[in-house]
Amino acid sequence: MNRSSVEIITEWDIVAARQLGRNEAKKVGFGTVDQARITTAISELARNIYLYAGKGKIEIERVTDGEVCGIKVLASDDGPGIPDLRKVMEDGYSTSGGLGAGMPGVKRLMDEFKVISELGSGTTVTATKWLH
Amino acid sequence: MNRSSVEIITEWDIVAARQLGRNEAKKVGFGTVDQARITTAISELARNIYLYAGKGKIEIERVTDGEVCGIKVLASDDGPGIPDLRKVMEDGYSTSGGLGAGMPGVKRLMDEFKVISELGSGTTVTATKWLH
Amino acid sequence: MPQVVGRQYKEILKKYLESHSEEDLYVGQQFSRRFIEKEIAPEDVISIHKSALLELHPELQDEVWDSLDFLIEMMIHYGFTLRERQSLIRKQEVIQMEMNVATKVQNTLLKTESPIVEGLDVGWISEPARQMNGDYVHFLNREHESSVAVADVMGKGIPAALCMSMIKFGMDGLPGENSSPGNALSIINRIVEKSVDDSMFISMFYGKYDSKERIFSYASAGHEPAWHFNSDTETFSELDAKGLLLGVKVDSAYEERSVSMQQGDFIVMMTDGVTESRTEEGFVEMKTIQNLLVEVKDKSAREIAEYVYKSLAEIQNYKLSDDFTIVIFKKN
Amino acid sequence: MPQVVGRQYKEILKKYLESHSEEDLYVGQQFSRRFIEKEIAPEDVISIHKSALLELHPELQDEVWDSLDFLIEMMIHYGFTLRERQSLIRKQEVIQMEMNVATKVQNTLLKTESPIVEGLDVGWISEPARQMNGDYVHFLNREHESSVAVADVMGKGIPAALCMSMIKFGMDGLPGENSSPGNALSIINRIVEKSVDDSMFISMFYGKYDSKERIFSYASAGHEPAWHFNSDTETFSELDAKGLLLGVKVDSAYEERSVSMQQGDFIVMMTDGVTESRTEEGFVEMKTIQNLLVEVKDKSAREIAEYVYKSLAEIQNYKLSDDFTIVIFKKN
Ligand SMILES: [Mn+2]
Ligand SMILES: [Mn+2]
Ligand SMILES: [Mn+2]
Ligand SMILES: [Mn+2]
Repeated sequence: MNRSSVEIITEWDIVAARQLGRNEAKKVGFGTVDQARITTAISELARNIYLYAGKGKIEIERVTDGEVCGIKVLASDDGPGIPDLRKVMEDGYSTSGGLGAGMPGVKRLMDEFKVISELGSGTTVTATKWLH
Repeated sequence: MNRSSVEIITEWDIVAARQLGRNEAKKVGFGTVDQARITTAISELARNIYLYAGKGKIEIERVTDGEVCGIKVLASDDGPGIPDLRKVMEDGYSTSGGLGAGMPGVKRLMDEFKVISELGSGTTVTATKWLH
Repeated sequence: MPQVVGRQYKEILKKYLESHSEEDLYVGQQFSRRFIEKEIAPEDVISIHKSALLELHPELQDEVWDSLDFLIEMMIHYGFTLRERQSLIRKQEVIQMEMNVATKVQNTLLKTESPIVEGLDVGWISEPARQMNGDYVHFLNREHESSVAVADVMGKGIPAALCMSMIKFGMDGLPGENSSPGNALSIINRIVEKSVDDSMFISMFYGKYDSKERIFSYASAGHEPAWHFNSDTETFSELDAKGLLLGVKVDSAYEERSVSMQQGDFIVMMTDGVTESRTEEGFVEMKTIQNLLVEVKDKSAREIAEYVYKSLAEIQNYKLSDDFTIVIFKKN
Repeated sequence: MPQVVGRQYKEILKKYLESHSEEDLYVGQQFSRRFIEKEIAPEDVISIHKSALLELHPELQDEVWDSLDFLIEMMIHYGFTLRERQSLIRKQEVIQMEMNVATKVQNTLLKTESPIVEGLDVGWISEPARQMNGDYVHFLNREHESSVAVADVMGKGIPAALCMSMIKFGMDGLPGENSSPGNALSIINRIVEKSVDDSMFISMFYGKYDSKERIFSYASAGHEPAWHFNSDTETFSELDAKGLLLGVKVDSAYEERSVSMQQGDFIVMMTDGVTESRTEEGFVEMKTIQNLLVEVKDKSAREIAEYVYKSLAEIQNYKLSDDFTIVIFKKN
């Protein structure tokens, strides 16, 4: 199986999503530190869903690009959306507000990062890390 | 003895100053982390002397303020002085330039900090840490 | 360091060492985040870790404790970077507040009013992509003549804002006899060259409508060409004139050209934020923009400008990638 | 992570575990500083540490390795703060560059020239404490009248700079019939009030010398009083007038007062950077400054201004704590 997912409804689902991510990262061949980074990124995304969207989904996919393997994380929800994406992605803001490392943190933990958000209809984050 | 000092001429003297500072800090009763912080501050000051002033002196004094004990570090040299103190004390500058944590670092590691510098006649730094 | 932090840490570590569960790691990380909020340095974390481990497993060899002491030493400089980050964040917050005030001042400062000249209908819109607008429009009215400068300051932020005040000074100080577009650009160029860093350039289109002669004359300092809409043929022709960007060379000369306007004709002056409107599929084609203009050619100048803005903003999902400015001079 | 880093780390750790020497800790810290320059995160450091210890002491219990894994997990968020710091430093560098350009633009923009009026000798100096000057002097010449505004913008930085452009606009736009100091301040107050944030205030002294009547009239918007030096009695009297800071209330009224000037008399207008000059012993007394003025009372206005500045800068060890501005109107 190339793709697996966890529904995020309760805080325990965050732990399940982390566990799934760590297992997959280990299978792909990531070292301890990168396993921890990927797991933390998933944890942040899942926590954002749990705290601000109420419910959503974390999907994890093993990907390849030519000879390079990697892991792709998809976080999606039908929550309220992010009003000012530019501000949320700016350094210093999201963290100082107590929202946690949030989006800029996830972006830094992974290699590729994309967020699409529409007010009233939800947010989708895609983040990929490659095995260097 | 309340006050001891180390002349800074070679890089080995930096190590001697560190050792003196750590011993004194231990005697005063600082914990491992604070011992390391005081030692690092001394190390930075001594290194600045070694790198930029050529020679100078590190003095270490046990101090008290009422019931509170502490340790006071004095770094002095007859070097060229610091042309723009304000800039040197600003965050982000001194570190990015490769000069190391430098002055703002020392200031943060200690509780009290004062620097006097005159172009052509040298620099004196006084930094104190109290046992909380 | 409150003792309670150490006790909690020990509990979490103990559970993890027994069960190796993901849940303990999650709890641990949440806990570490609060450490950061409380400005607990990484060297403190190692020290807390050491104390916890010492209580849980006092039987471990000396190498363990010594190696942790070494690790504390290695972390001291990291601790400094953490505190530096806090201070940089505070500084950034101050600058953000300053920028908010500056934006408000700038808006008042650069207020300009559409000219009222016989037979000419003027409409315009200028929308910033970010907080401060790097495009600038300034009108000047003199008897039967109505002039406009449309500028794009390369580089954004604070110097751009000050630069615009300078352009406004320059224009307000233009002597009447030098009000021809070419001369105006030469004079403004000299002011800009003198006062601005070499790394900062301004492109400017200067247009003047003479209501007696019904002639639109213009000059350009490396700016986007304007378009002349001919109401007879319903076609557009480009209005471009030779001239370097402002601020490059002190004695730049600016070619001046002119075109006569018939009823229903209009001139479209703009910045590259209009012509380089970008969607996910790439740039919006010039033809698309001209088609929009034709659709509303019989409306007022203001309605034309607003229609183009709204249409192009919608195509771009209301996320402008550059400041957007369009000025319409319509002969009626 | 280059393997060589891990090998070097292992060597240093090995030596430390054998000798516990301060030298190894010094070498280790120098090494950790290079880690930071290379943006090696703290979680990487723990991982390097674990690998090194594992090679040196593979016999250690499982609890050691597990506890280090836990520590890696605890450090991930710290790693993020390190990278964030890098990005904040880069941002700050950009802003510094912007400020440099902005200062240059501002200096050109706010250039003002001493008035030439019969029987009046004018001298002045304005020195910023930091990069951008928050004090502002602007002269205005009209036939036989010569006016000056001396202002101190509370709050510094970008909005202050823009604010001054605004004052300059305001003054250049003053209609001739309203050029009395009280009216001038009312008009400028209205402009400021309209465009500036509530948190930003400007104090201003407005003085006008009428060479026909030989009268100096003045008004003040919460500014430092000026001094009138009487050459007969060699004494100073304070020139103060009632009025709120600019920007507080839209319809503030400004009291206007006047004094007649005899030959050798001079008026000293200044900002609080002069009167609140600070040394290690405390503020410089007013009397001290007035004595300085008397010492050079027979010199030109420019020499008087420069003498006061140099003397007070010296007392303060050339470290101004506030922007310093002094303007002398001398009757000759
Ligand atoms: Mn621009
Ligand atoms: Mn543009
Ligand atoms: Mn001020
Ligand atoms: Mn002041």
